[in-house]
Amino acid sequence: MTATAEPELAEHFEATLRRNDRIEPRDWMPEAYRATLVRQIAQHAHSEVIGMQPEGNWVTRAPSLRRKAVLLAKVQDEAGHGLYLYSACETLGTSRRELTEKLISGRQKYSSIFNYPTLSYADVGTIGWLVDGAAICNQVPLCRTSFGPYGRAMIRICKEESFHQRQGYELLMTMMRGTDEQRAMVQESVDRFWWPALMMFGPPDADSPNTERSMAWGIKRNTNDELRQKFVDMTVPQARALGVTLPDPELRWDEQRQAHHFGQPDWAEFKQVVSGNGPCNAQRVAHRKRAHDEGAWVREAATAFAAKQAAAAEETGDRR
Amino acid sequence: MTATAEPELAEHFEATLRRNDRIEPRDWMPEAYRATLVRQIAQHAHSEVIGMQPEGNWVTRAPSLRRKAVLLAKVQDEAGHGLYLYSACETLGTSRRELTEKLISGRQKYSSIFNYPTLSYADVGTIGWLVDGAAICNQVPLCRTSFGPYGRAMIRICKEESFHQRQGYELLMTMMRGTDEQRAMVQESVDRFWWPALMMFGPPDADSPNTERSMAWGIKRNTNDELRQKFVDMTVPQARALGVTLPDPELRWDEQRQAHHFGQPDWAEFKQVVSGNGPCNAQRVAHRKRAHDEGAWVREAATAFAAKQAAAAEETGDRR
Amino acid sequence: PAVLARYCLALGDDALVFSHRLSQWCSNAPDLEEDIALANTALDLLGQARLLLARAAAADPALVPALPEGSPVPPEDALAFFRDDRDFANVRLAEVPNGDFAEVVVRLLLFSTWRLALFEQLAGSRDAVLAAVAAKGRKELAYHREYAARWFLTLAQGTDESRRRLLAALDGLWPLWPELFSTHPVEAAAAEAGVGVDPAAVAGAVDAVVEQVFTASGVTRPERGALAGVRGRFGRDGAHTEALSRMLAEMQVVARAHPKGLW
Amino acid sequence: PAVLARYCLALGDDALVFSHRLSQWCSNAPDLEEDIALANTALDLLGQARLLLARAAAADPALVPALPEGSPVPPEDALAFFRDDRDFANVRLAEVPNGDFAEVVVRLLLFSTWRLALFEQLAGSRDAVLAAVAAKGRKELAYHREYAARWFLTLAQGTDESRRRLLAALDGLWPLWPELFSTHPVEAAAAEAGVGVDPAAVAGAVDAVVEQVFTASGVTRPERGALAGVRGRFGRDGAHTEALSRMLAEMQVVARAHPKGLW
Repeated sequence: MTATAEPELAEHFEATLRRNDRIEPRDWMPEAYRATLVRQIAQHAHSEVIGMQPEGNWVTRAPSLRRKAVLLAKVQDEAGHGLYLYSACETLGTSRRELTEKLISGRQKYSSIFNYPTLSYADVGTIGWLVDGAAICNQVPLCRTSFGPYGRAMIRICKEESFHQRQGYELLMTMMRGTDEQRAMVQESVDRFWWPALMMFGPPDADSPNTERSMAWGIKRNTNDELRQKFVDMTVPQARALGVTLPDPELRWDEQRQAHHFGQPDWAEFKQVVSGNGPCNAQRVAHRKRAHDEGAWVREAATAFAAKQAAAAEETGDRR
Repeated sequence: MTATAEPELAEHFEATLRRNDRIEPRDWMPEAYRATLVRQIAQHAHSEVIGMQPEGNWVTRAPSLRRKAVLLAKVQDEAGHGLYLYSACETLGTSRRELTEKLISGRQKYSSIFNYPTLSYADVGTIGWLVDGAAICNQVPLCRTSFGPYGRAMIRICKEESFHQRQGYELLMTMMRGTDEQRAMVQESVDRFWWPALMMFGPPDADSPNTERSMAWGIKRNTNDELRQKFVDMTVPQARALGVTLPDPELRWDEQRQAHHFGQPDWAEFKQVVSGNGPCNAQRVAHRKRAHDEGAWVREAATAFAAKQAAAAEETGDRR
Repeated sequence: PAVLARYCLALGDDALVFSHRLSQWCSNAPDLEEDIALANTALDLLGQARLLLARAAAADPALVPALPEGSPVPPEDALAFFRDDRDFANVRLAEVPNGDFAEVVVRLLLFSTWRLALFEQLAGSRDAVLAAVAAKGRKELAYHREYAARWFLTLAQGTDESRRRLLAALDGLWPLWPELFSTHPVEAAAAEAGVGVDPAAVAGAVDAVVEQVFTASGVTRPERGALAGVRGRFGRDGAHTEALSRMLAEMQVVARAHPKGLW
Repeated sequence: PAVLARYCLALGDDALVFSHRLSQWCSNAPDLEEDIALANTALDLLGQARLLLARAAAADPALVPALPEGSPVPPEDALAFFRDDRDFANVRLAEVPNGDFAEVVVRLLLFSTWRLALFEQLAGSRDAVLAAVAAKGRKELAYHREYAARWFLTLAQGTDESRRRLLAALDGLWPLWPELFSTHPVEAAAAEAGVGVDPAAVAGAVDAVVEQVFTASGVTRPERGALAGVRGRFGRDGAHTEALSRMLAEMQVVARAHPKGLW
């Protein structure tokens, strides 16, 4: 670090960004870039981990063995995504342990969507279709993000998310071919998740002060409103194929813009949820904290055992 | 104690027993009498408290609101019986706390019947009919037991137990008027509980070494086999009225004895259960221990609060 | 009658659901006396629930779920055991899963203080049945409140541990408090018709009682915001926490396995 | 075929029920790696269960519970979701409620060591389907056993606390161990017919493996006696613990609410 002067390093960093090349962990990077990345990746990792809960809520009640296997595998994938993303953070010098502490003490956030409850098995499908769908819209551009480990993690994650999205949609499709009650369950679930899904892209661009800098750094590739529009345009025909209505009276095709016009989510509700008063914020964090606290003795045992093994190996080595 | 010589006190004690009068807590009594009583009453108290679990297992699944109220009230009565009986022990100088410690550390026993699981809602009825029925046979004579507080507790308890027994029988009667599945549930339940109910009277007289002394002391009024016979004779016509069979191929009316002949329970199983390997022994004690341990901070808070109140009252008194 | 029925159903569901949570304490309380007291409270509320569900069914039989022909299940049980969570109208305070003893003390204090204020008004309901239920219930609720307030004080001033737990419980439940005073259209209509009470109308009085308990115990009112609903819908609208459907899975399992059963 | 069906049902129920307990760990494990590993184990066993239940249904369709006419529920789901606890043939070790992480480690060690020994024999079953299931399953079970044995050693030699918990878990589960080697008539008949394995025949080999893990970990074999059955009946006979019907109430609730549902 001391060998090369900072302006020179900064120039190299900027040049890499201009070439759309990747910044790697050993490269020099501005502290603000590092901090922003850590925050963004950690928030994403936390979302995967907290995201296990709303779907996990139905693992023990899955109505068929096939669906149970699909759901369990999906929740397991989410744990895997959490792992990759925490690893990406570790390449930036921040440990999983530290980030977990921030999560369970409420100092770092996760996607607000997971602060809504899952109230029927249809929600498992809706989360796959709408929530994973929105996540993919958000994440596909991140496969080209400027930080190497994050971009590579996103490539793998997006592939799995697409798979989950198709599975979710397929569950809903199947339920729509079932009984009247099942169809009503699907519609009710879509009604509940539609607006929160739109909120997943964050506040309108006018209220999103960090977007510009993140885009300059190549950490973000599209604005919130661009992504939201893309999601709506993608989803409307899928809803039609499924046979459900979306709960937005303003929704219509705008011939001039060649895009859908749609209403605005309740941003006051969004703020309430983001500030911690959503229907499940306290529950989600308390669940994570409990599991983490209850596991402390296991992690300590593993550490102590590894230390004993290492000491024994060293002793054996000494004796040789 | 020192004012009167022991032989004289012993004579007074024996005379009270001969008159079938009651021994009261302040009266002199032989240490062996006291110890036997404490053990017997404690075991009875523990049975009430542990007995809350097998029925409590179905409180949250009671199939009608009326049955839920009846069951909850019954389990509540059992807690009440536990209370009276621990109080009777306290008049003999042994605290509830001490006895609870003995229960949860496995040093004192409770009725072996509660080491069997409750596996359907019919069990709630069967426990009322057969288990409470057997308990009543055991306990009615104890209303005339020589120790005053125990006898008086038994009078109240027997009254409530009779009520419970009728409620249990009535549940089974109702279920027998229901669906085929319900009738099958009742029969299956009776099949499971019949032999354990017979075991509630304890081993055959030949294997019950303490019976003689307890009878001499007026702590026990009938032998195990006498009570068992009485129970069978009472129950067989009830089973007929109910429309269930009792799972004993040897069961038949003995014209000569004017009593039922019946088979012997599996005494090897009885020993296994009494020695701690019954299907639920570990579970029942662990449940009690957990509830007791989890409540420790509450009991401590109540004690601390009472002490603070007392100290404050004293201080106010001092100042006056 | 539809308004009266829905209003009775809401009050009945509050009692039914909280009674069930209380009944889960059975054989788990810190001492026999508390086991008895909690079971007794559960029984009182269960009794209220039965009367209210029966009143709801009588006022509007269309509310009662249809059962197979020939089913002997009475209306109160059809309502309790054959509705799904989204058809329950209880406030979410009643349904959240049990915590430690401090949690049940705080929950019972909040619940009984609120419900007592409602029942005091309801004793003058134009519906004679509801008025009678309220007249009987208010005595029970006054007792529940006394019990909870006594333990609130004891835990607040007992040990450091009990105070810590009490405050944690209060903090956890406080976000559910405002929901109790947000007027649902059914409540507004029932109040309008003179059969029910607008909970917003008793908010001040209820708050004063709770504040009194806090002051006596040296506890300051928490500052946590209200727990949001889902799309502005709360428990009264059938928008519940994840815990309710789990609770009902257990509560309803035997009844649903035997829709023609006689119990 | 009736024997084969009942034998497959027993092995399938073992996997189904223990898989369910493992799935309850989802989002509750001490670390993400363990969450993934336990979910993976649950998935492997769920896969075995599906194949075995399907084989059972094919071998004897009379085993499959009747559903309303027109129900699209496949046989594996009819068996999993529409039988009551007394019709489940799993050993009780599979069904007892979850404890802490030490409990799942010990339970998985005992379960997978036993089942691996059975599957190694079953790979030579005269029933080709069962043989194929066993051939695939033994690789999975060998992995589960490795995982459990590694954690057994780690907890035994980690900290005082982990050792204390491990020994407590072992002590608690040990009474359920003998049931795994008591031959049920269906197992005897299946072994006789060359399609199944008599578990008593593998008892020695299984015990030696477990003993090896104990020795490596410095743990002595507990002395607790066998958990009694009810009237001599055990899990394989449908005589279960109180925990199974509670578990099924949750597991089966959605499927049963929609007997004509398509999922």
